[in-house]
Amino acid sequence: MARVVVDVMLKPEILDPQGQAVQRALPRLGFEGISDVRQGKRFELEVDGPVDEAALARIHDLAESFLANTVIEDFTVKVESEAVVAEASK
Amino acid sequence: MARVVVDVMLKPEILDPQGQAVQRALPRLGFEGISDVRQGKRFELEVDGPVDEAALARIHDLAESFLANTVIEDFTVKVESEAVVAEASK
Amino acid sequence: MTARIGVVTFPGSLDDRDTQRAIRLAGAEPVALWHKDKDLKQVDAVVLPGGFSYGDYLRAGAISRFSPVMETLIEQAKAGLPVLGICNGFQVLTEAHLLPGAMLGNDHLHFVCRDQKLRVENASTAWTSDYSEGQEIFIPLKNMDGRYVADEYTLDKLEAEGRVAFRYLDVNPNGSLRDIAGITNEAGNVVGLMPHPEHATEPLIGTGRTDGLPFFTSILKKLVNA
Amino acid sequence: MSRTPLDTVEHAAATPDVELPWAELGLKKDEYERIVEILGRRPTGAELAMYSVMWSEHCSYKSSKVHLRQFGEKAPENDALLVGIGENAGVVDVGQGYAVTFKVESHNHPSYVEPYQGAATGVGGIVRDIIAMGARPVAVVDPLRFGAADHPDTKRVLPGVVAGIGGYGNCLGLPNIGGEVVFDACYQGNPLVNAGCIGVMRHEDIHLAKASGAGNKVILYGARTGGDGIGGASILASETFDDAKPSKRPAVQVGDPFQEKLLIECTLEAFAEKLVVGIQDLGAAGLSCATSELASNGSGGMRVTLDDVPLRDSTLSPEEILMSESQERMCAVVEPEKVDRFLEICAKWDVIATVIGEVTDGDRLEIYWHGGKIVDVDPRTVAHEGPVYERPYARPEWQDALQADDAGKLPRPQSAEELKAQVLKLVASPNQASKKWITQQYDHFVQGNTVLAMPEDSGMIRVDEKTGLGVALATDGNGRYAKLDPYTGAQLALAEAYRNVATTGAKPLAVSDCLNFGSPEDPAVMWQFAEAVRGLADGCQQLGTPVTGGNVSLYNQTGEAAIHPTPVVAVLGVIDDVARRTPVAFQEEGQLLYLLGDTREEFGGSAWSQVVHDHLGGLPPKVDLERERLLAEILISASRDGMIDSAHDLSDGGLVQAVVESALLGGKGARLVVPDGLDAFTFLLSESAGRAVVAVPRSEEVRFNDMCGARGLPATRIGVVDGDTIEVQGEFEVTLAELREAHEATIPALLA
Ligand SMILES: Nc1ncnc2c1ncn2[C@@H]1O[C@H](COP(=O)(O)OP(=O)(O)O)[C@@H](O)[C@H]1O
Ligand SMILES: [Mg+2]
Repeated sequence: MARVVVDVMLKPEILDPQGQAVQRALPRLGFEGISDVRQGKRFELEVDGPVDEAALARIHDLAESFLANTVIEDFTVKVESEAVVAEASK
Repeated sequence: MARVVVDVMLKPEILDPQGQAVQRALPRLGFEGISDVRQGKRFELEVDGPVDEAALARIHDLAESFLANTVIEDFTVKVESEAVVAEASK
Repeated sequence: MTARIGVVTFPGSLDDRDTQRAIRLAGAEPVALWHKDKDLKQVDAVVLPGGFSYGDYLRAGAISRFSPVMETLIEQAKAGLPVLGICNGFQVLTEAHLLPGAMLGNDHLHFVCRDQKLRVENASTAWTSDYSEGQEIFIPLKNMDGRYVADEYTLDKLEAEGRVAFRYLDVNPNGSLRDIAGITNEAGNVVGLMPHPEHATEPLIGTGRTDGLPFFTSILKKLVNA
Repeated sequence: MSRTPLDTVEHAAATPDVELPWAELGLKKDEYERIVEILGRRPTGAELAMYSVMWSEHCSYKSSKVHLRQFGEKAPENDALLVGIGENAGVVDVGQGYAVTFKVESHNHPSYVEPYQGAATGVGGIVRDIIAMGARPVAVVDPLRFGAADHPDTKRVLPGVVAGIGGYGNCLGLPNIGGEVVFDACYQGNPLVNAGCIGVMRHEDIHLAKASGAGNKVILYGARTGGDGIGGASILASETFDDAKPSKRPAVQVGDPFQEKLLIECTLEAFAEKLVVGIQDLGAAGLSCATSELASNGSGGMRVTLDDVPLRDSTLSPEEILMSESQERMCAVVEPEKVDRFLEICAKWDVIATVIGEVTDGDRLEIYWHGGKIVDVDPRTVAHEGPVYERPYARPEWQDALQADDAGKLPRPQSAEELKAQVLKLVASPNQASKKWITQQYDHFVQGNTVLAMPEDSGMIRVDEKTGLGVALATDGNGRYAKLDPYTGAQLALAEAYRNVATTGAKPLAVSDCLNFGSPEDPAVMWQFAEAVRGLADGCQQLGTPVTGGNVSLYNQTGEAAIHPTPVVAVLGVIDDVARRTPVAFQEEGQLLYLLGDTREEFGGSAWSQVVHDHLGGLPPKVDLERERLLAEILISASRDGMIDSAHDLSDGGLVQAVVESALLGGKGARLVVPDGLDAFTFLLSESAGRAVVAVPRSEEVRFNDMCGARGLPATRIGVVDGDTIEVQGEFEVTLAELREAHEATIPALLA
């Protein structure tokens, strides 16, 4: 079993009220030096069977047709196991 | 300028109805073979200046005290540029 | 003499005026408090009202919790100032760790607005003494993030110490663990609940019931008799 | 990035041969030529951007204007009207020094593309219209139409739309007190998302959208301007001026209700301190609309420096800034000495506010960018003198056949058993079923003044805590009736909303509408539109309720197939003391049920014909507006004098639907007797207009009967509130439990 991650973010030109609210709060929390915050969604899918080209293509379709509305959102699909680099987990 | 990504997911023992709703919809959309879905949040922070140890430590604190509520959520902090491996972007 | 009860307005607070009205209906004096002021204007008690402060954008209550007013409030609540958090106010109190646990999105993923049946489990807090233990009441509920969660240890402790103040009856409207609708801190001065007692204070308005009024008369009596 | 020289007014005058992409911006050749004629030169890119959006169907009403004039021409004398058609919303005097403003708008197409955000920003837009009048918004309503309930796409669109309306309205703290949910296959690709809002103010607080007083400052406040919702303008920016840009910007915006809540509070605070001379919300056509409307409605001209507009995206071109439809922005005109205080209030609420220009003593709207003048126009030509079309219209040839296909000939139930089965099927059908699953996603209680909310006949809001003064609002529309006969259909919508308001005890005062139709380029659709407007204008004249404003939504069609003509009518009423309101629910056993009005065999367009026979044909029920007026007077008097304890108007689904609803809400059943001269089927299921069913306490029976008798309103005793079943004597009996299951399970089963 493998994990595929779909990240969905609002397109850059679309207003992101959530990200803005977070960013505006930062100075109050004593955080400087962060010039922009965007907030999006992360989906972790546990896939049965091999994550081959075909499986990824299907997940890409799923993301495009269901997890994201491509009118306002962009998405990326990653296989998790290979993406856990440079991670500073708690 | 660099991008740091904070991923926030519900702790495994906490019910994730959003992820479940996605999973329940999959068969209707003709998707088989996905045994679990979890939905969380992704924050993209644009950091002015270098993303060194100190900066990452501060972002870790930010995530712990603000971006996540550690009563219910876990988080990871990644520097984006190094994490864009195995990506099947649209 | 009457009591002065503060109502905090955060940006995005919605039920602040209604809460002031409910305080007035109970016979106390409402005092408007502003999130940017650390000054609590020497009020005798504080209500954190419902609403969507900061749009509830990060998590409900998460951003308000860092307002200047909360600095003073957290300090004084620990020293015994009576504080009631209604809905978004309850969420702020959990984010501020004045009450244990956390609030999550409703398990059915929808906003829910209904006349909710509750059982009063603890009638000895500053805000519930005008109820009797076991009393069943109807209070309007309206929220998106009303699912109360805490770990088993905390839940057991709350139960054992009688700190579950209100429990949902008939329907659990949001998936809260153990049907918890409201809790109190150990000292009984800080109470939070999801339903809106301020919306159940006039016979003609809303559901037409006045089951929420005792919250405000409880605190008034306590303060005046103190 | 390379950019050809700034297209200033000077540059335009010097380069008459430069071709601008007017066609891509939706302008017709003669419209473009008219712009050139008005200006005496070719427009600059920025000017073309402004004209193209302001002369669009949406902003200029170019196809509908010639018909809408009737609302003014036929307006009844009405002392209550303080501000009529032409402003952001109409304003009505409700007494005791209070004024009420209300309006309905559509956000249909965006809600199909992105249901949540489309619907959310629809609520945001109508609320800003209300604030712009000087009022505090106190409630919203949402008349909705979707495709077939069991169509898979409805499961995408409806939950998103409902969550969006709730997400935005709940977060603003506006109780949702009414609306409609109708399913019909004709709305499959064109759901209708109409949203209405009511606001309350004191008479002296009415504000208008005009910029007067040379030297006064123009302040833009609220959200930063971004690249959203500018569809066409980006073509202008990219193809003509800068090929490096993306060629299409998204036409859907994301709403920020939190920002809008702050906008409400800071605007009201500025009003309270009398800081505002004129004000306009930014909706469709954004700054183009706000600046040209403010300037053309005022006495002078206006100069604006576009560089001062706070941007979310620094790469926007001036054309895009002018056309951007970024949400949650307002524009105020403020005297220079009050600017500091205005900015202070905005800062208190963390709202960004910037002086972007000033009122001049000229009569031109001049806009500057990077030091060059890019717009120099007479604002009236942009805002008010757009093209007007007399589109051809013709009664479609299928209309006769449709009307000849009489629903009265459909097979009727042959036995009591069959009648009962059809009644159960009716109350469980998606259109007649309980909409609780939807409406419980809306906050009804916020602000603490909600006297009545759905499923009552009209929503009711207390305006004054001391006196109990209140207002009521109901919206109605029946596309099936309007398809059979648009003139009558529009009047039936009016009559139903009027009746709904009166049923709760409020006196109907004024009307707003949202007219949803197909393409005006189809003569058949244009005929439907013309007939509906004529019907509504005639009806309002007869009932004495002026149309105070509204909205037109055209092009609701997929290919050749237009939606049913769907005029949605909102009626506003006033009640002196909300303590006298009449609810729908049965209150006490033993009370007597009276049917008011006449019942005829009228089944054309009925719920029964749809649910049982999937049929649409014949004529809709007859309209008798004098009878509606009399019925309303009786309902209002009876409520004021305490003669009735509950009342419910009769509409789709007929008497049985009304009685079932009153019974389920009150948790009390009824025994019904079929009156002499009627058969049970007609009694239960006819949809004759002008009727209501009321519950009269026994002690009031004589007085109530006398009143109806004296004023000539037929009042027939049809039964009594009793037990936990609905029994139609000699026909059938069905338990409330069974009815409840049928009525309440349908929508969750389809959508949850
Ligand atoms: N169907 C209609 N009936 C009556 N008045 C209408 C109708 N459609 C538009 N109007 C009026 O025309 C004016 C312009 O409408 P609109 O462009 O929707 O206003 P806004 O610019 O405030 O959005 C408003 O006063 C509106 O009330
Ligand atoms: Mg407007």
